[in-house]
Amino acid sequence: MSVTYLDNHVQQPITDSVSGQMCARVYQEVLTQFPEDLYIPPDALAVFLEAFEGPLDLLLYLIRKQNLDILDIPVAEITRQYISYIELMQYLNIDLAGEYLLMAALLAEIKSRLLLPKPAKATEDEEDPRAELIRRLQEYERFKKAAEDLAQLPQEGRDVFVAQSEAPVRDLLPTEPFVGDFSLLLHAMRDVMQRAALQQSHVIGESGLTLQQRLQEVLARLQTGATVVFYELFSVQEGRVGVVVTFMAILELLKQNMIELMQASVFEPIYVRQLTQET
Amino acid sequence: MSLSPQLIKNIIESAIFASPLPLSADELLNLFADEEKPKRQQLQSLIKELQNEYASRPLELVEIASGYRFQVRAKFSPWVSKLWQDKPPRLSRAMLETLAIIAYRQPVTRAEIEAIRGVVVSSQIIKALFDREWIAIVGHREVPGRPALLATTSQFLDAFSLKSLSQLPPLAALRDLDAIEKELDKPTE
Amino acid sequence: MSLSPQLIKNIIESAIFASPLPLSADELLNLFADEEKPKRQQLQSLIKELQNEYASRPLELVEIASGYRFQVRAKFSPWVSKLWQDKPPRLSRAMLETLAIIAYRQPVTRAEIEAIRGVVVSSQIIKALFDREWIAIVGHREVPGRPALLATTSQFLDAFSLKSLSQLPPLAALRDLDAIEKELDKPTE
Repeated sequence: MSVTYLDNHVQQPITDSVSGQMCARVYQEVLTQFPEDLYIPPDALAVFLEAFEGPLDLLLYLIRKQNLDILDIPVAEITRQYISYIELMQYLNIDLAGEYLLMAALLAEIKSRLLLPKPAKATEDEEDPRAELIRRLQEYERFKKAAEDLAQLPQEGRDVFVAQSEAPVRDLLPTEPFVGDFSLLLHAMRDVMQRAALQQSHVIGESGLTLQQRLQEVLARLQTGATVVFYELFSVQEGRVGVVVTFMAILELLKQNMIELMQASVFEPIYVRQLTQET
Repeated sequence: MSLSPQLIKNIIESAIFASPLPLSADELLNLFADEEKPKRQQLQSLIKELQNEYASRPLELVEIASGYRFQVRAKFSPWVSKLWQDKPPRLSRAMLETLAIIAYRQPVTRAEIEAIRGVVVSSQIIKALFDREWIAIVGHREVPGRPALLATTSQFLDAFSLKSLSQLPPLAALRDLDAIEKELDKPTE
Repeated sequence: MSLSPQLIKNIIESAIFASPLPLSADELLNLFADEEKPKRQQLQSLIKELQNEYASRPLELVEIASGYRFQVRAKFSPWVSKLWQDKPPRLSRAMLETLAIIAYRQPVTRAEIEAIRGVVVSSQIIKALFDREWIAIVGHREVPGRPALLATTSQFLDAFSLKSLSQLPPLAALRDLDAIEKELDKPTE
């Protein structure tokens, strides 16, 4: 599936040139040195690279593009193409994952070993240098196919919708005296806040987040005479607006001499306390 | 292209079952493209038909304030309620969240709870909280409609073993719930 | 006192609809008191009957990895999916490949996944799979570092409507290495 996709996007800019007369142009600059048969706009190349899941994926693409079987890869040719891509990408300063370079080195090694004259009688345990690469390519290709198959399966929430009904009313009504699990309540509130943070923060911000209200809330928090760490008065979940309103409320309360701020020394936590008004 | 009444009915049935919340007539109509959309009257009569089809089944298609939903008939509650036996009695997530918001934000209107939760608060949940006497109406917000202001009661504090509301941990601390739970596990005098 | 087959069938139907998660045969049997409990075989045949009764409805009663659930027939998905404004995010190729390797090769370490894919598996992908509860740690490989062994969960099977791992599409066969060697011996180019 991705191969066809890539073909649409990439095949076009890759212009085969048997004659070798065509040069690669990059940012209007004419490259005569390398790669001889590639002209890919840099943007397309970036897209191209992103479309691959790694060096094995890129190699598979190069092989499939030429309708070749994995089992008889012309190593020399594929290596040349692969390295052309890598060099061009490096030339364009495209951030290249280390694995791509590792593969280039491996290909170069295989190529050089194939060039060496074969001993008349190959020893049994000397494997063809291509074998390991072919094994890895095959292994990767079957999981690439498996991933495509997986994507075709019906997916809950996309193709499959679960049918549910509400429990009988009776179950929602009180039956016996109940001792609540406090931590359940806290978890519920945390979930609410996390969702609120995901949603646009103006849900809370716009609906009745007034300075007056926040003044009272801050005071209520301090009412018991407790000393509270400064940052605890803020709820990040309320978003920027919430934090700003709380901060304004604290400033206002300071101005009115209703609270005081304390700090033992620089970088120590700041504490907030209500100033008791003797009557 | 207009759809056959049977197909429309099937879609309505599917959607009410698939939706986590009751669906209103408007929401049901919104599922259809303009040219497929049934008339409101047709929708009503198809829903009637569906209700009849379910007459002999253990579920019923009921209409509540916020729309239509399927509900298991009360008759089967003795068995179905065992689904939640391990954690009795069942407090739904929606109920807990609603209660938590009332506890932290009180006094608060239903619309404000809905704004925070991002979903509609069902009347059943509010009713169940009233039935347990965990919440009470403490006034009305002076805005159009004068919505009721909800707050928690002393029965709520009792049920959750709290001495006062000030024992609720600050909201900011909720992010570190594990630490709080450790605190809660400590023996208290 | 034993219950009538019709009542048992109604209870099964109600429970499967009311439960937020699929219900296994065991879980269904647990709804009944000892003296009411149907035989497992009777349960199976009642479920069959239910499946037939729903043949003409837009819902189907299906069995997946963790039990039975009702779901909307695929035919109605185009309308039902409109209930949600946001389409579920597409699963990335990297995520699907990682998931496929875990599903077919389980239990498997992260390093083994990376060896097959030829690239580092990002922590984000692993975390996303954990968040969906599609994978779990089922042990540790007894090698230096004791890397976690990853496997898929029943939630993974449920999410893809599979009853068991054996229902996964077959993995393409590997041509054995002897054949490969023979091919390689042939003069190329």
